[in-house]
Amino acid sequence: MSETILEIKDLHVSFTTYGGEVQAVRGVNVTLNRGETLAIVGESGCGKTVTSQSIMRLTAGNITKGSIRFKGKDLTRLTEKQMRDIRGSDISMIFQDPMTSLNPTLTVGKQIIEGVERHQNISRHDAERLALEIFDWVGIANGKERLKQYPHQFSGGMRQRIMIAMALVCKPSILIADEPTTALDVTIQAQILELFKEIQRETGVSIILITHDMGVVAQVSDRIAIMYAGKVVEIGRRKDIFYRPQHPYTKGLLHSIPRMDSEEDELIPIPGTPPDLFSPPKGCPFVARCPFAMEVCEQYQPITTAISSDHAVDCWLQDERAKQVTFTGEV
Amino acid sequence: MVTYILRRFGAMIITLWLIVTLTFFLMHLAPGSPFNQERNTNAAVQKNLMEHYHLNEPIAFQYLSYLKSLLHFDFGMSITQPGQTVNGLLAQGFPVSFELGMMTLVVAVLSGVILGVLAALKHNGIIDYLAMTLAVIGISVPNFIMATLLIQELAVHWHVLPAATWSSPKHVILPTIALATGPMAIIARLTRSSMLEVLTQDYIRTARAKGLSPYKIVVRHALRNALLPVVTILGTLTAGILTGSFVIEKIFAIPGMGKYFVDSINSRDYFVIMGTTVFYSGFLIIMLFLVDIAYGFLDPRIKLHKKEG
Amino acid sequence: MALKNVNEDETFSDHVSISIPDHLFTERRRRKVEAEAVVRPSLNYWQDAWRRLRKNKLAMTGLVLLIILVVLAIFAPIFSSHSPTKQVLTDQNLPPSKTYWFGTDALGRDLFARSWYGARISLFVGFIAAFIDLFIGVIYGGISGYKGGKVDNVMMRMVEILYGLPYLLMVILLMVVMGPGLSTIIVALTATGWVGMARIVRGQVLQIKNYEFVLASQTFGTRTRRIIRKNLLPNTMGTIIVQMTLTIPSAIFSEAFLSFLGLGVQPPYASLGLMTNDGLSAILTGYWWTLFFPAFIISLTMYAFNVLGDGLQDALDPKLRR
Amino acid sequence: MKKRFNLICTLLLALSLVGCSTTQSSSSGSSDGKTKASSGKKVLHLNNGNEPTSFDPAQGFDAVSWNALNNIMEGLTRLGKDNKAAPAMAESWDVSKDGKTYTFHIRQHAKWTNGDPVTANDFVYAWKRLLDPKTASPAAFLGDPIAGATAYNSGKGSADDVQVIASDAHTLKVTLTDPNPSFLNIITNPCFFPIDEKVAKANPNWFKEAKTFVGNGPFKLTQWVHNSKMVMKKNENYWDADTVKLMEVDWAMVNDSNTEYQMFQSGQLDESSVPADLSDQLFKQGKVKVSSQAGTEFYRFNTKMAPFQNAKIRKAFAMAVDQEQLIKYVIKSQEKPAHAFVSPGIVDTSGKDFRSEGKSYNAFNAKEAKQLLKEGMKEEGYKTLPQVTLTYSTDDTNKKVAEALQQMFKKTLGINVKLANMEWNVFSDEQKKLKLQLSRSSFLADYADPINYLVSFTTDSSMNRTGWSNKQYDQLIAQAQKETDEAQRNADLHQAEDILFDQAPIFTIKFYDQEYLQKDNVKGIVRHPVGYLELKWAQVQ
Amino acid sequence: MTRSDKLVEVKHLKKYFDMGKGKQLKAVDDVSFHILRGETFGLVGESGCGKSTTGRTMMRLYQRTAGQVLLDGEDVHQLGKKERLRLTKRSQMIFQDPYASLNPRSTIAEILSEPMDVHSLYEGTKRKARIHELLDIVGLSPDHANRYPHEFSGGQRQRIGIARALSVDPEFIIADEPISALDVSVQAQVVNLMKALQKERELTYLFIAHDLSMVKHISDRIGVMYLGHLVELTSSKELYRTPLHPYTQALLSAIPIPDPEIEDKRERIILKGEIPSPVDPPSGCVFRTRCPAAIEICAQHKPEWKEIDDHHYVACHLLNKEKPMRKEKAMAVHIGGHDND
Repeated sequence: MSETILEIKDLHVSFTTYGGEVQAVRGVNVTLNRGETLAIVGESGCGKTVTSQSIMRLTAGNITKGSIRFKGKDLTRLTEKQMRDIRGSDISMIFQDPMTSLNPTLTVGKQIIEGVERHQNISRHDAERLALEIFDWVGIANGKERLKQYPHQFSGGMRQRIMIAMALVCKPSILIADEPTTALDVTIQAQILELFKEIQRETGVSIILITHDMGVVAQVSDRIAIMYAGKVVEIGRRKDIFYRPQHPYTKGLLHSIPRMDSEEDELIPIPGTPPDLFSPPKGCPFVARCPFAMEVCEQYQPITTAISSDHAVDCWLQDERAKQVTFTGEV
Repeated sequence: MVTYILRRFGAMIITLWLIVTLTFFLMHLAPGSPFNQERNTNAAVQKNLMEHYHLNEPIAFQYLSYLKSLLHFDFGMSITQPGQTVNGLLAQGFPVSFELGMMTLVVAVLSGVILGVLAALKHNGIIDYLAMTLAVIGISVPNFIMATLLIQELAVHWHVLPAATWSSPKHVILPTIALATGPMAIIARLTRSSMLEVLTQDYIRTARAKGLSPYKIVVRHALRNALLPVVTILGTLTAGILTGSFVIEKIFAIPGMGKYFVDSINSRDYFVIMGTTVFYSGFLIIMLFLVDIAYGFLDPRIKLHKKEG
Repeated sequence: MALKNVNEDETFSDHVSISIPDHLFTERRRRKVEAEAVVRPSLNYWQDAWRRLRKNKLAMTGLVLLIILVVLAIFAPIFSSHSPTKQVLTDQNLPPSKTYWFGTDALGRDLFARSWYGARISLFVGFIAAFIDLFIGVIYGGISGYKGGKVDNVMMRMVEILYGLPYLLMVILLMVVMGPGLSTIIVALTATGWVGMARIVRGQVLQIKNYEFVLASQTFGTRTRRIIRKNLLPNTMGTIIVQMTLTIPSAIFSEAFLSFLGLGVQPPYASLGLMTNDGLSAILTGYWWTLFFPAFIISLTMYAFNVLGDGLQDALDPKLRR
Repeated sequence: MKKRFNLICTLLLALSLVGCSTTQSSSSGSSDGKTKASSGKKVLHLNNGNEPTSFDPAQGFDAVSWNALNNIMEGLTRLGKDNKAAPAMAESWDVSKDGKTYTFHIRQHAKWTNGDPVTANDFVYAWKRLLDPKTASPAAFLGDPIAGATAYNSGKGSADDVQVIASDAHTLKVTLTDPNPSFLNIITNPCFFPIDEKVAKANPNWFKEAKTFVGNGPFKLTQWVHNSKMVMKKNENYWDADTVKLMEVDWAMVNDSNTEYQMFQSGQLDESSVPADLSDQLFKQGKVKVSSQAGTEFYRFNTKMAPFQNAKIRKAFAMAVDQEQLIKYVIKSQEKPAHAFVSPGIVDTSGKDFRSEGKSYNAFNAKEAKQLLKEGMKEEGYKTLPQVTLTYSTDDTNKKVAEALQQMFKKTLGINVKLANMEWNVFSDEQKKLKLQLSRSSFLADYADPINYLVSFTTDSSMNRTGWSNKQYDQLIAQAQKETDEAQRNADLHQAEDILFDQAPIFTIKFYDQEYLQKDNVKGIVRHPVGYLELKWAQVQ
Repeated sequence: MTRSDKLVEVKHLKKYFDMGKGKQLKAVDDVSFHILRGETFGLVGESGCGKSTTGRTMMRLYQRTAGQVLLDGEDVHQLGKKERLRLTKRSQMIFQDPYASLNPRSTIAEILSEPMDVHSLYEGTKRKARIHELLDIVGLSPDHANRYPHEFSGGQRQRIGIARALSVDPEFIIADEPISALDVSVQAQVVNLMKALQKERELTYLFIAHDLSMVKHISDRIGVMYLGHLVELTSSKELYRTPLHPYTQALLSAIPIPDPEIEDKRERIILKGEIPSPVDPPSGCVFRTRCPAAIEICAQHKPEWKEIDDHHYVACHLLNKEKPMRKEKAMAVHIGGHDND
């Protein structure tokens, strides 16, 4: 088995707002292996972005509990200065909206080079050469001229390539991509996803891919973590999740999206909306929307059950005392 | 770019023309005459005076000939200071006002920005509160009170600086402070709110994700963007400083244009009023224009020619 | 590898699991319409804004101050036992005392009555100027923004030209032509003052008219007047109010500036600006009360309007909230 | 936290004002006497208030020009320490028996600052230029006593008929229309200063800059930064240079009286005027110096406008004014309340003080005022008095006096008078056009003779501005102007003043003083009652 | 029966926006299609292809530049005020952004009342009942009537938007990206609601979206747009089975399928470059700059809009009726995007 590069244990993150405390992440356990792509899937507000930003310690929330182990260090305990040495050098990040994630008033060249200069002790000339190489590599032609241009002179897809170039220029061991294709058109999304595959093939970087799109996950991921209301409710290999989903939410998610290739007519939506994290439910957060909910779900948080060596789920249905249910699209 | 400048230039000319026309007719509508001495001069002398300044001609004619002389940048003669041309007065007064105005602008912008940035970085901290208190006081206290207080404290009481007049660099300090307090406060508040907003932007997160130091993030990424709104108000701020200088120049006995303007209004010295108003306005319009151009340079997203649509 | 830590947790989880009574593993009773429950309390925009404003202590201070100032300006001169204009020449330049709460001025007039009377005049100038600006600005900006296209282009060119006019310079010229007095101050202040409001309203209308809810109204065939009344105006109100809180103090300040140049209101009455100017020599004479009270009230007014304006800006966030 | 912020904010706001204001009272008295300036250099620091209108003698007809001009130029005669005309450029003069022809002998060694000799021709040139209607000099009327002057100035005569003749380079002959005992006094006025004809012809703008200015006074103008400052240095070419002790005079141009006072306190100025609000305190501390000035502050009724067409109503208003109170509580100076028009210190032709010989008029009398108002209203058939507006030119002290008058009319007569203020130029324009109902005025004498005062209210005088016309008064003044018998002349003038106050087209407020602050080490500055400074004898110790 | 089966007909519709300086943005450039009574017609394409502009021009929110929009044979753009009002009652619109499409200052009841006010429907006491009925139809509680939009979640707001469209009982609804702003699990709720309503009320839909899989799911027929042009139009099944236009093929292949095994086997057509600006579109066929199969003629002439198969329309020079191109013969796969702007 491959070696674990990042280990998140019992991560809790909360935000203090005018309305009170929001518990955005409530005990997340996840590991990332060297060279793999881990997808974290969930709907808006489920805590996937907060989790990923917590790794970089970029979140505005407070990490109240838990640890994030990277190369033997607990990232949650590092000083801000030590953390800065890791950001952009060991762990890099790409954000959802390439339109707003680049500084509009600096040339893209400067924005790439400043990262290189921060982490590598090389001359400006070498840094520029490096930027040029990476531009070429992510598929931006005429690198020399384009480095001198400003973000608004690039299209959305191109900007996402710039973001990728910026993230990769210091050869990090982990790349976190937060919804990297959501803001892009499908044909451009296809280009970028292809680029991700190529990058991983060539550099062996470990990728954490945050997305809500099950299609994208099916295309590029080794393992998948499904998040709901600040928790990972199911985690497993790609095919486990798609073909042997155990959590009713995972199943619901798969049944509520249309498939290009099927003639089947019916979508089965998940009723209701996710719970408010100002006051998270006492038991299973999915209880109000779950067709198989039991009284226990209302009162106790489900425990994590291992289905196989790579597949685990948080659901009371796994308890032997629960009635066996089948969840099929046809019902 | 060229067409944009030309178009703006056209608008500037129209604005100026409007100002000239408005001022001209307002001035002639105003009661009173520049030739008011305690003693009456006899009819022949009055006639001579009127002829000398072409004030006996029909008003339309006067207006046209004034416009014509303006085209040659000739602002005419002062009536109450015989023998002085308005151009001459402007040539003496403008550099002084300009020096005071620019000093004020520099001081206001520098201190305002620093104050605003500090307040934003220490959001809701003690520095924030202190800076904003200072800003609110700066906005709330009329500058003539500020000026008189400064003189009394620093010149009369402590003998640190000269009380008034305009000759050495030392003389510049008090009027600059008195005039800069208000604008500084405005800039500080604007910078703070703009900085707070910029700090929540995605690209700041990107910069942090690169591992950049807070200093670099603030200076390189946040400040430039945060200053964009500050730049946009520089035009109106300059206008405010110029009018504020009327008061400050009077109190500090500074031989600038503001003093001419107020004096000439009181003495109905038509040509000086017209000259200072037109000159001021022209200067302001050019400042507004320069601010726009500067904005274009600071923000690469703005392409000036795009505004034509 | 992923499993390892899952297993580690399991020892703990098993323990929990076992302690749960079996009868709970039965189908859960449905809770009534829980899926569609609306969590947030029902408040309309103004109530919501008010709620947020109330939380902003600084803005509330401003509001309370302002109310006190207005109330005192209206009632203090009435209930004061002294007239704001009556001179008692033998009682001149008296410091604050039981008889004269704020002391007296150089002509032996009661500064308490005078200050609040002055505050009344200053506030009157501020409010009236702001309302006239509002009236012209909203109509002009509203038409320009809503009509768009050529109309907007022409109207905005005009505004652009007016915007280039140096405001106070023009005010001074107008004052000179019309002679000093309260009404001329207001006319002069509003003659070009509405331009700022027009620009802001136009910008807002231009933005809001492209929002989908306005388009939606158009798809029903809703008439223009109704769209303006129901959609555009309520949504620009926040910005307009914030702008008002800036216009009022700036008008008061401009009036003070004019007073300094001798173009203010006429005696025996005085605005705060005029009184401040009259009291300026207190810095030399030591009759501090002649300067302090009017200056303090004017500063307090500025302060109140400014913090309230800031607070309102946050509370009435003109952006559509999500 | 936020709550605390409010508190801090409010406190600071309050403190910033209280703190500063209270410290002022302690500091205001403490800081004079620390003059750092000019110990060895003998430099005098003065304030001229404003930019001089012009140093062209014919144009600079006001105090802001005179103060400097009088010290950098000199006429035939100069006012001495006793305010009497003394020889200056003219070493001596002869007067013809009929008193009409003056022959002046100009000093042989009198020189311009550029080295040119001062000649009789320079006077002829300057005087004719003064009278030339093209020059449009506001001072031209002062030349009226000279034969041919009025005709030339009003465009009816020619320059050649003006009886000012240079007999030779150093002799000037002037012929008057009538004998005029004040003539020597009149020509001390700066408008009669000579002009170096050569210089003026070569450069018509010679008087505009320090570099091109050519003078002949005790000082020479060495620097003139317009609207900012002037520097004068001792003129070594001056005929009486030995008397001049000052090496340099620096003039500031500060027209804000508070600033001026603050500059005086901080040692930037050696002299200052007295800020109105401070005069009380400063007088008490004995810091104010007073010298006399020939002039009167008064108010004009417009006799062409209701209700002031009625003399009784005018007198009622006049008697409602308590001058003593005004001065004590409002003006707060050592000036004297005016109960007549001709100010004290003006000597009649017999050498006696005209005032002490004359009567006292319009004293405050509430009862009589009420009675007169009643009678006047009855005469005019008024049930209520038409609205009265009192107008003054914009100025802090004027405003205060007006406000106090408003209160007095209300208290004594029960009349609510409206106030209006106007900038000086508008005000004087409207006053001349008789558009103002009741307006503030001041009279400053051009030369020390009661007739200079009283001629103002003759029917045709441009100074009248009341619409008032009285044949007997006109006749008395005309007689006095030609009268060679001293006693008769004085009697005529006193009678005229009686009529003036009986008819009351005006009421008086006060006789002017010059009040100023001066550093103790400054000595010898002479302030003439006609309104300007003499620095010839000044010293800084 | 004079009523034809075609409820809506769009003929050669053009909408150009003036960009000043003589430049025009050709948002919709000669688009023709019809919608049958009771069917759902899907319009797909990537951002900036003109699909939303087409919808809005059909509603007369924009003035057309040329062409016709016929509703039951009446040209929407040529009607007077009164007739137009009558027509707006028959066709309604649902908007994309559930946050921006409801007036934040109005209660739900006011929002739902507005169309009824305009058309003087359900006046007086009936109004309240109608509002409750509408809320019930879209699955909301009547208690919600006095609440404000910001109190609702995105999905709930979109349902309010649907209720508003239904308030005047229209026949035809243009849904402009109604689900793209919603969470995945909620999307299905809204789509199912729309489908149910269609069945119940015999509604006709124009469903505009960029998500081809959802459009395919809901639509009977689909039109594919690219840079202001319709490039292909056919039934949704046919479109998936035999996409003919190279763009459609690329679009289909770009859409990920939530099935790992299929994904692993799939060969993808990766288009190079980005969408050109509609202000300055390429000459000839607008797709040619990114088309893997472009030939010389594509740069010179606009391809004709022709019916290749039964009810299968394509605009492509490479295709003609005699030799329909099969999917198997699709173009070479290009991997990796290259910048060419």
